[in-house]
Order: sequence, then C-alpha cells, then structure tokens
Amino acid sequence: MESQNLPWIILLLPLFCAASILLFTRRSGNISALIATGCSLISLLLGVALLRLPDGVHVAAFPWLNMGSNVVVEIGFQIDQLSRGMMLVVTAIGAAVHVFSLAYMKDDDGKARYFAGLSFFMFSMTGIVFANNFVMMFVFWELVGFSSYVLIGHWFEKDSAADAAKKAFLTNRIGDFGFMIGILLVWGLTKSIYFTAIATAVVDEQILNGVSNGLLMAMVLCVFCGAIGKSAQLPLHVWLPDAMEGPTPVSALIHAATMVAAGVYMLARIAFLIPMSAGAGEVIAWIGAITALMAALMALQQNDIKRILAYSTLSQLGYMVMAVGINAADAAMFHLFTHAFFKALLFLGSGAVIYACHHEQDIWKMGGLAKKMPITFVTFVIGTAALMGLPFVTSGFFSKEAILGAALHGHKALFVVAAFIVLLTAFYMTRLIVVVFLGEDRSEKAKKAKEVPVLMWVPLVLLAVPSVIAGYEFFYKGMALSPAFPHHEGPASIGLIVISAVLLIFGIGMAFWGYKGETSEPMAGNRLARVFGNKFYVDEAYTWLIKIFQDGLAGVANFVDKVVVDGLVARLPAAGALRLGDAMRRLQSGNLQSYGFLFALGAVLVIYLVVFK
Amino acid sequence: MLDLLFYIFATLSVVGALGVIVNKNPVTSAFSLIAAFIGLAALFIQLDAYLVGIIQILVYGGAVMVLFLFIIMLMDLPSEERRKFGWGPVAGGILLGCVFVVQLVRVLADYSAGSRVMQDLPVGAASDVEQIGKLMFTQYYFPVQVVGVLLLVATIGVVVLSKKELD
Amino acid sequence: MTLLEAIIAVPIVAAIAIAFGSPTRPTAVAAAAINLILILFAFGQYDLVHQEGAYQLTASHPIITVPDLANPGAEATLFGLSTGVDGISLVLLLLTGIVTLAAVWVSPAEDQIKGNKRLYYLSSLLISAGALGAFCSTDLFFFFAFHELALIPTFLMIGIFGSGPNRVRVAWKMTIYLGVGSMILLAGLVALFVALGGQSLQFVDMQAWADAPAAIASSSLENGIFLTLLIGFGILVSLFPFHTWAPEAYATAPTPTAMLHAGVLKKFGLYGLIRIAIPMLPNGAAHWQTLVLVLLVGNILYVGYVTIAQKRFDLMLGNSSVMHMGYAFLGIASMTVIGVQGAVLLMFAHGISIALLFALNGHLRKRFGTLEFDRIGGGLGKLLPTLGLLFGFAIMAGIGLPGFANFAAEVMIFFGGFAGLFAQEKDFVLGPVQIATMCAIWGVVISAVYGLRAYRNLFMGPLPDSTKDRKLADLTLAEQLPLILLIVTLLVIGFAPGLLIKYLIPSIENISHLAG
Amino acid sequence: MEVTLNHFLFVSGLLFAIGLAGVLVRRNVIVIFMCLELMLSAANLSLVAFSRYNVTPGGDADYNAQVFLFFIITVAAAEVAVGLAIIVALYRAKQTTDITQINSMKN
Repeated sequence: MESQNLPWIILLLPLFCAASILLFTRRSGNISALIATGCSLISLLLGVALLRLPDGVHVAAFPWLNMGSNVVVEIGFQIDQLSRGMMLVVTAIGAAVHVFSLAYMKDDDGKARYFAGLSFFMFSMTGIVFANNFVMMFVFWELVGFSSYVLIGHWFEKDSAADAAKKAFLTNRIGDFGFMIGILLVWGLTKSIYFTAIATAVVDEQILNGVSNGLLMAMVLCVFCGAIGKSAQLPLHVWLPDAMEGPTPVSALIHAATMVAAGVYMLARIAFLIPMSAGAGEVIAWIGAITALMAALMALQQNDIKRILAYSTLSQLGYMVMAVGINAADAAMFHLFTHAFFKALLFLGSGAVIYACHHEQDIWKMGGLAKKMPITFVTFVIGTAALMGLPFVTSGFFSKEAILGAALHGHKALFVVAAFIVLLTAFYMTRLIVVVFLGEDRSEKAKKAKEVPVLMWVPLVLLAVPSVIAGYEFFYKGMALSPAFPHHEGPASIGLIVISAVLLIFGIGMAFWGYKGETSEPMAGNRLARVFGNKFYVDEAYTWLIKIFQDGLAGVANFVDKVVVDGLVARLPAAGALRLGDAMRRLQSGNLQSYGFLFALGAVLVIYLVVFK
Repeated sequence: MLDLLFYIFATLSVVGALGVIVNKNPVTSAFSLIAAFIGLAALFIQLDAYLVGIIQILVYGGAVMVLFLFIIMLMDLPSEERRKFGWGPVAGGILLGCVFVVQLVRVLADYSAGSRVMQDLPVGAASDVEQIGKLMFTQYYFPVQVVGVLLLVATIGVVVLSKKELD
Repeated sequence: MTLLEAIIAVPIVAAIAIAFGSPTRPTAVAAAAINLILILFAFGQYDLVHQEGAYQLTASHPIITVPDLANPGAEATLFGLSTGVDGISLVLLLLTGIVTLAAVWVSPAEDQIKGNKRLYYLSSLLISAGALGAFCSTDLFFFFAFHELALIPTFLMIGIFGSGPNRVRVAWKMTIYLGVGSMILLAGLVALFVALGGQSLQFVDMQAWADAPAAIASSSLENGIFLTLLIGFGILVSLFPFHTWAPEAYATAPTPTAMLHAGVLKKFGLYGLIRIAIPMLPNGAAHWQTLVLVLLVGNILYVGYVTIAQKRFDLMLGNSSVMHMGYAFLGIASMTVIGVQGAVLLMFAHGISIALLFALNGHLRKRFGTLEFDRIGGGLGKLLPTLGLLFGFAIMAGIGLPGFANFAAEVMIFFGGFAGLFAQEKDFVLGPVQIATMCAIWGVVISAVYGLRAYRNLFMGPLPDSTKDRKLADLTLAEQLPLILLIVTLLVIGFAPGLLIKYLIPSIENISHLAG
Repeated sequence: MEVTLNHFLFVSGLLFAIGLAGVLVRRNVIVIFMCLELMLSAANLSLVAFSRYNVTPGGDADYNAQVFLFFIITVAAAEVAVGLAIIVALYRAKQTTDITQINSMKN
C-alpha cells in the first residue's frame, strides 16, 4: 500500500461503509453494526499509521470543482501536525464510540440507520480534518451538520428529538451563512482558497496591507461565524444542549469530542488570519469567554445528566475559542485534544449510567450508583478530575493551565473570567458526582441498576487512559506528535497553579457541602438559580424572536404576495382586461348583419383611405 | 344598335337585382335574380365572351337558381313576415350601398383608361372557346384539378350535411 | 436528419403514434428512453477539444433566404430550421432527457387517469419536444416557437387533469400570464432583430452583428430592448414580481406536468437570457444590472419568506422553485464566467431536484389526497420508510447539501458574485453584486428552514391517530426507479460536477463581456 | 354615347352595391345568399370587361381573365351547394330562416 494513499483510504472507508449499509444491509441492523464497527477499528489503525506520514507529504488531490478562471476546488489533503493529531482524536474516539454503541444500541429498530449515520459522520469529520482549502472544509462542514441532524433525530418519532435535530441543523446553517461570506471575502481579498497559499499571501507577501480594517474585521468575524455555529458559541449555542436528544454515544462523539471542536480546529487552521485585523481577536476572545461563563452558570442548575455535560462542553469550547482569540491557538488545540478524550469518556460514562437506569436521565432519580457500577464510577471520576483540571495527575490540568497562562499574559480581565470558571466547573461536576453516584438510590430504576456489559465498559477504560496521560510530554513523543503539535511544556508559573488549585478545592468543597445527602435540589427556590436553570431564558427569547421575525415576516410576506403583488401584477390587469372585454362585448351582438355592416363599413373606409386620402 | 342593347340589358340586370332585394317573397326574389343573370349573360355576350355568357345562363340561371327554388319550396317559406321592421339595418344598408356607388363614380371619373372604346377582335383569331380551352388544359391544368377536388369535397360535404341524423 | 433533429423528432413521432392508437405508456417510456440515449450519444459526438465552444452538430434548412449584404451574389439565410448545440444547450438537453424519462415514468397507469389517457401521455411528450426544440434551435423564430408549442399541452394538462377545484382558473391564469410574457418577449425579440440590421434570425449571424462595434447606435434603444427581454424572459422564469402564477400552477398541475414545467420548461427563460439577451446586448445588461439584482433578491428573500409561510407542501414546493430561480438570476447578473456557469449548473441541478420533489409530492398526494401539513400530521417515517428516505434525499438536495449538484451550483454562483472583487485593484469595496450575493447566502438558511420544516412536519414526530390505522403502501420498486434515477443524477453531478462543467466552460467563455 | 369600359365597370359596381345592400337589409337567409351570388356575378362582369378591353399585343382579348371567371363560377357553384345544405340543416334545427333569430354565437 502506497503510504500516500493512506489519507484517501481513511477518508473514503467510512463513506463506503455508510453507502454499503444504505444500499445493501439496510434491513439488517446487526450486520450493519458490525461493518461500521469494523471500519472504525480499521480507521483507528490507519489513523495511528498516519502519524508516520511526514509533514507536507504530497497526496494526490481530486479536482472536485473546476470553475474555470483558475478557481479549482480540490478534495485535497493538508497533512501536518494539526491534522494528524486531530485525526488521531477522531479515529480513536470514533472507534470507542462504535464499540460502545454495539451494546448501547443493541435493541434499537433503526440500528442500521444509526451506524450508517455514524460512518457518514466519520467520513465528514475526516474531510474537515484533512481539508486543505476553505471550500472543501465548507463541504464537509455542511456534511457533519447533516450527519449530526440524522443522528440527533435518530429517534425521530419523538417530537423533542425531531425538533432538536431541526434546530441543530438550522442553527448551524446560520453560522454557515457567515462562514460562506467569510470564505468569499477571503477569496476575494487574497485570490485563493488554499490555506497554505493564503498564509503565504497574507503573512509573507502582506497582500492585505492597505485593505480597510473594517473589511478585514468583517472577513475574520464572518469566518469565525462558522465556528460560532459549529462550536456552539454565543449566540448560537442553543442547539447543543438540545442535541442531547440523540443517543448518548452520538453525544460523546459528535457533540463533545469532535464535531463541536471542528470550529476550534478551523480557527486553529486559519489562526494566521486573526491578527490581520485589529480587534477581531478581541471580539473572538470575549465571545468565547462569555460563552464559557454563561454555560458554566447554566450547568450549575441542570438536572439532566447529559445536559450538565453538554453545558460543560459549551463552557470548555468557550475556553478554546477564547484562547484562539488571544492568539494562543496552540493552547486551544492542546485543550481540544485532551478535552476530546475526557469529555467522550464522561459522555460514554453518562451513557452507561443511563443505560443501567433504563433511560432515566434525571440525576435526582439516581444516586448511590458508585457501589453498583464501580468501573463506571471510577472512570467517571477520572474524567471529572481531568475536566476540573486536577493538578499534575490529569491531562486537563496541563491544557487548562496553558490557556490560563496565555490569558494571564495577554489579557487580565479574561484571566479573571477564566479562573472563575475553574471554580464553577469544579462545583457543578462535583455536584454531578455526588448526586449521581453517592448517597442512596432515589428511584426504582436506580435501585435495579447494575454494571454495564463488557462492550460498554472497555471503551470507558480505554478512554480513561489518555484522559490521564494525554497531557504529558512522553505521550506526544510516543505518538510521534512532537514537537510541532501544541502540547504542554511545563506549567506557566507556580502562582498560576496555586490559584487554580485553590479555586478547585473551593469549588469541590462547596459542592460537597451543599449536596451531600440531599435528595432534591437545595437551591430550587433561589431566584438566581432559577435563571441559571432556565438557561437565562435564551431559548424562550429565541422562540419569541423567531415567532416575530421569521414567522411574522413570512406571514406578512405571504399576505403581501397574495394581496398586493398578485393583485397589482395579476389581478388588476386581469380586472382591467375583463372590464374592457365587457365593453367590447356589446359590439358582439351575434347578429350576422351587424357584423356584415361593420365589415362593409370597414371596406368602404379602406377604399376611402387608400384611394382618396 | 349595340349601345342600345347594352343599355337595355344593363337596365334589365339592375332592375332584376333591385327586384331581388325589394321583394318580400323569396320566390319572386329568385325570379328577379334570374332576370338579372340573363341581363348579365347578355352583357357577357356583348363583350364577345360567348362561352362565359352561355355558362352564366346554364349554371347560374339554370342550375343554381333551380337549386334555390327547390330549397325555398322545400322549406315552404312564406314571405318575410312584417315583424319589427327595423329601419336601422335598412337605412344602414342603403347608406353603405350609396356611399359605395359614390366612391365608384369618383374612382371611375379618375380612371382615364376607362374611357376606351371597344376594338374589334382581329379577323381569323381563334374562337374564345378554343382559347379558353387551351389555357385551361395547359397553363391552368393544375388549378383545374384542384377545383375538381373542391367540387368533390363540396359534394361529399353536402351529402354529409343533409343527412337527417345530423346533430 | 441529424442527431439533434432526431432528438426533437422522437417525442413528436411518439406523440403522434400515441394519438393514433399506439399503447400509451410503453410508447412514451420507450420514446423518452431512446431520447435520453440519443442525448447521451450527442454528448459523445460533441467535440470538446477543437471547437472552442461553438455550435456543433449543426444543420440548417433555410426557409427564406435573402441576398447576402457582406458577400454580394451569395444568399444568406433569413430564417430557417437550424439546429446546433454548444455546451450550454447540451447540458439542458440532458436535463430534459432525464426529467422527461422520469416524468413519463411516474405518470399514473392508464386505468388511474380520469379522462383522455392518450392526451395525458401525449402532452408530456409534446412538452418535452418543445423544450428540446427550443434548446436545440439556433434560429430565433424556432427558438421562440418551440417554447410556445410546449405551453399548449401544459395548459391542457393543468386544465383537464389538474387537482383541486380551481384547476381551470389556474390553468387560465398561468396561460394568460405566460402568454403575456411571451408577447412581451416577442416584441423584444423583434426589436432586437430589427436593431441588429434585420438581416438574419440565425443566432450566429445575429451574434456577429451584435459583436460589431457600435452595433446598436443608441444606448437607450439597447437598454430598452434589454429591459423588454428581461421582463419577457423574467415572466417565463417567474422573476419577482411576476411570479404569482407559478406556485398555484405547480400545486395544481398533474405530477408529470409539474415536473416537466418546473424542471425543464421554465429554464427556457434563463437560457434565453444567457443565449440572447446577455451576449447580444451587453451594454443593456450592464445598465440594468442593479435592477436585476434588486428583483432577484426579491425572489430569494421575499419569496423565501413567502415559502416559509406555506401550510401545504405543494404550494411550498411551487414557491421554493420560484425562490431558487433567484440564484440562477444572480449567477447571470454577476456577469462573470463563474457565475454564469453556476447559473447553468443550477438550472440543471434545480431542474432535477424539483422534478424529484414534485414526483414525491405526487406520491404523497396519491396516498393522502391532501398535502396540508396539518392534515397529514407527520410521523410517516416509520410508516413509509422508503418514501421517507428518498424524500430526505430530495429535501437535502433542495436545500443544497454538499454532494448534490445543487450545492456545487450554488457555490459557483456565490463565487461568481464575489469574483467582481478581483476586478478592483487595491481599493476593495463591496458592490451591489456582493451585497446581493450575501442576501442570497441568507436564502440558503431560508431554504433550510422550510425544507426541514416540511420534512419534520411530514415524516418526523409521532404518528397521529388519523393515520395510525390506515393501510398505506410504501413505494414499490417501479415507483422508486425514476426517483432513484433523479437522485443518482444529482449525486453523480454533485460528486463530479466537472462532468458537466467541462462542457460549459468553453461555451460560456465565448460570451463576450463576461468578467473572468 | 359609345359604350366604354367605364360603362361596364359602373354596371358591375352598381350590381355589387345592390347586392351588398341586399345582404345588409334582408333578413331571410336565402335571399341574403342570393345577394351574395349577385355580388359574385357583378365581379365577374368587371373581369370580362377588362378581358375584352385590355387586348393582348395581337389585338385579341385576354382570355386569362375568362379562365379565372370559370374558377369563380365553379367555386360559387360549390359554395351554393354547401351553403344551401347548411341553410337546410339550420332550418331543421331552428325552424326559421330569419337571421336575426340565428344568433347562437352571442354569449
């Protein structure tokens, strides 16, 4: 096998898998599941093999769309540290999720559709990771949105799932609206859509000198719009929590580890563009920070185990976006990398809990699961520790320190926000652990819970390993990712560690103190807590806005179309013609002789005009 | 002499024509029309168009008018009843006829070539029957065939139209 | 008889055969299939390498000749049955061939047609013949006349076989609307013919006259002619605000007619703009560019919101087809090679996808008798999984998901819109084209809103009690085949748009005055 | 006064005008039909007159016009046959020959 063909195989294998399920094994869920899982395992192997491919290796590209005028959109591959590392994440978590799903979706009717969707997602995500140009990235960008639609709407006969799928797709489309304009602006200004060519033109040739800052800012922020949609940043964050209507393994793969991180990945790809415009980075950083803060606050008062994790994902994505905004794309990618493992772990863990509790998702109906599900409990705690950034022993610690360090150097206000979020994270995650795993069982379902089957806990254990070690130097050496792949290079400063450790302990302690032994939400009556619990009423506001601006506008447009436009353009002339015809009809008596008279009169007139005039 | 004959036959045809339109009874109208056709035929003969004149009498005065009379009698039509005699159409028709005649007079007054007198035909020239026959069966051969087809179609059409079951 | 003449003749012959008693369905399907094969054969005959996008496979039967002014003693054709294809018409021929086959195929079996069964099949073939003739003609008269020919069967089909109580009224409305459009168009074409010297109705000769320096002396005359043509063609393509005939007509029309008209025949107007108005009146086109941009934004945004408000699937489809015409107009109005290519590709892609949607619409109507979202109530995904799957493909194609041809076309149109930025050197300013393009990109969001809403309301959610007990048959294999034909076409072109674009590029680069 | 071409033309025109007036004045459809025949014959007269007065270079009459007249007569005969058949059919349907009563084309 030519190693240059490796990326093509990684890209197309899942597509063929999805296509063959769609075409041939649609009726048989089990065969489909095995095909898809097999493919994902092969992909993992290939993903590891990809690490050996050198930087900038030439991979044959497919000229997908040759528009003429020297604009060619290729399906091409940019192989560098960034894409190799990201590919490892995608294939590794993809494989874990496939295996987990084998058990989780065992008795589902739409198993074939589910696995086809997963495979198709793997294909799309691979495309994003490998993309060497904007349009190709956009193509796969849309396709991940589509596969996410299919998977969120997997249980489409539930109203909530159907609505969530639609919401996710549409919200992403709004982001893509900006993204497309951004791509066009970049193309219009730099005359290229290829990342390397743009980088050369922008950084080396300074082609953008002299372009007004307003236009440059519009360009950067429009591209960033894509990330807002895909990575669920404010104000387009609303789809991600709702996306939890999908099966839990899907949430782990798509809505925690990979797809939502694509926005950050894209920003890291084009990080060189951000400093071109004064102020754009600032905007990006603040959007990220506010998203992180608000999401963390919302997470405090959620009662659905998956939603807590969803808001935590939002919060972490906000971190990464903030890091990109302050020109620390390395730190962002590092956090993306580590976060992918432990968040996937947490989601799969929550999936195991939900599975054990017979699809109960309310944390107040669980409790005391630590004894019944020890493996799940231990791995979940490891994931939680990584998420909180427990110093020195978890991967999350290093990556979060990298971001905090960058913020401390770059922007003090952002640092304060970020540090506060450390506290909040520790609080809500501890609350989750305490309520779900400790104490007494609070429902029949929780009482009957038992450890999940082996197919489910093995992925948990496997994911727990990188959750711990993915921050260390040796991990990168082993994976041949160093030195260019962003990773930990020692803590920024002792002070930073102390600050975050104090905040961490404070958060954990508060949560223990507040939730130990409680059987229902102790802060239920608190007005502020209610605001958090209701997600700052953003969804309600959006529903209202959509009602006014979209449906209202549509209604008005429809009315105008029926009455004004149709009236002016069609009915008014039609009425005029009818009136005129009515007048003319009086001449049509039906009497032959009057016609004859008129005819003869006409003849006489013609003679007069021709002969005598 | 010939001029006198012209005036006699011209008067005959005009009076016959007027008779067609003033008579209430269609049978009388038909007979007036025959008179007008005979006058016309005589005028044709005066123009040395013997064949045409004879055909005029045979076809129009004979066949066509017999057909008309047949139909009139077949329908057993009474004379036009005097119900709601409309002056409008009568006045309009007469007015238009008069206007037409006035225009005719003015046109003819300006038509200088019209004041020619008739020249005698050259002596020894072929008769009109021969000449017309030659033309019809050489130069106008194809139109003659077409007219033949037309007559056939008309015949069939009449048969179809006259069928009782027509509805 | 050349290949192109055969392509035009096959449906006409088949229609005559059907009128005289040939079995309807087999004849029609066979004719459509043969025609598709002939069209593919024409693709093979077309020389991409040497001809640089000129008309090929040409044939001419002069009807009236006049003395050639440029070449004393010789005769020049004033008008005659001339046929020929370049890349643009070739792509549209393929569209016609595919949609005709699918449309004839989805036509109901004879015993399900109420009324004259021969007329039903014959009309579809005649519409197809009219479209093929219009796309193949290189003579202004036949270009126009073939299109008119196709309008008659359309009228008959809607008036006789349409659904709903208003079918006759709707048929008249559409026919009068299109008749007025054709009349305005005819006036414009005559004016163009006279303004270009009145020597020839042949495209090639007219173009040669138009390319001469100062071909039309007065710029106000040129502008006036272009405006007339724009309105004439615009009415035929349902350009805002002349669009209100379309949704009702498509909602009422029987399935094959809706497929053929929305999918193929409507593209005639756009084809005319690309073939005649833009290349022969470049200054007029430049003069009215802003007006066209305003109108097409009306198509995309305004009609887009109208589409969102629809509560019946067929009306929604009709409006969405109007909306998507705005993209094609944008591609043309951008006056760039990329944009015009995108417009032609969109004509192809939209033609296939809207035909697909109307076919599915027909299947739904057959099963439910209604297309109101509220009365169907949703949840059909479990009940009719195959229909749901194909429907999903169609909806996703309609909203421009990558992988379908629609996406490639839309991307090209957007790039065409921004290609103008290249023209300015350092002083980058967003012009009206760019602003219109941004509005058009918002249209992508709008189409996702109504597309997904329709899918959500029809196929997702719980099954309502009203449909729970009904025995509804899923699509049979015979019913699936034409749909799959259309879907596969969209996917193939979506994955490899180059298959068609390589035919388009040389021909479109030939159009003068397009920005690179 | 010697008879000139104009005399014939005037008679022809007069007959035509009378026929025209008859068509417009009379209500009996058969009489109207007769008037039409009269108008055709009147036209024939001018044809023959021109034929006789516009001599060929040899001094002979121009017989082309007379051939044309044959065609006119033939067509007129056919027309009479068909027209009368229509009138009979119409009479059967409507029981009248009054054309003011035959106005189904209205509305």
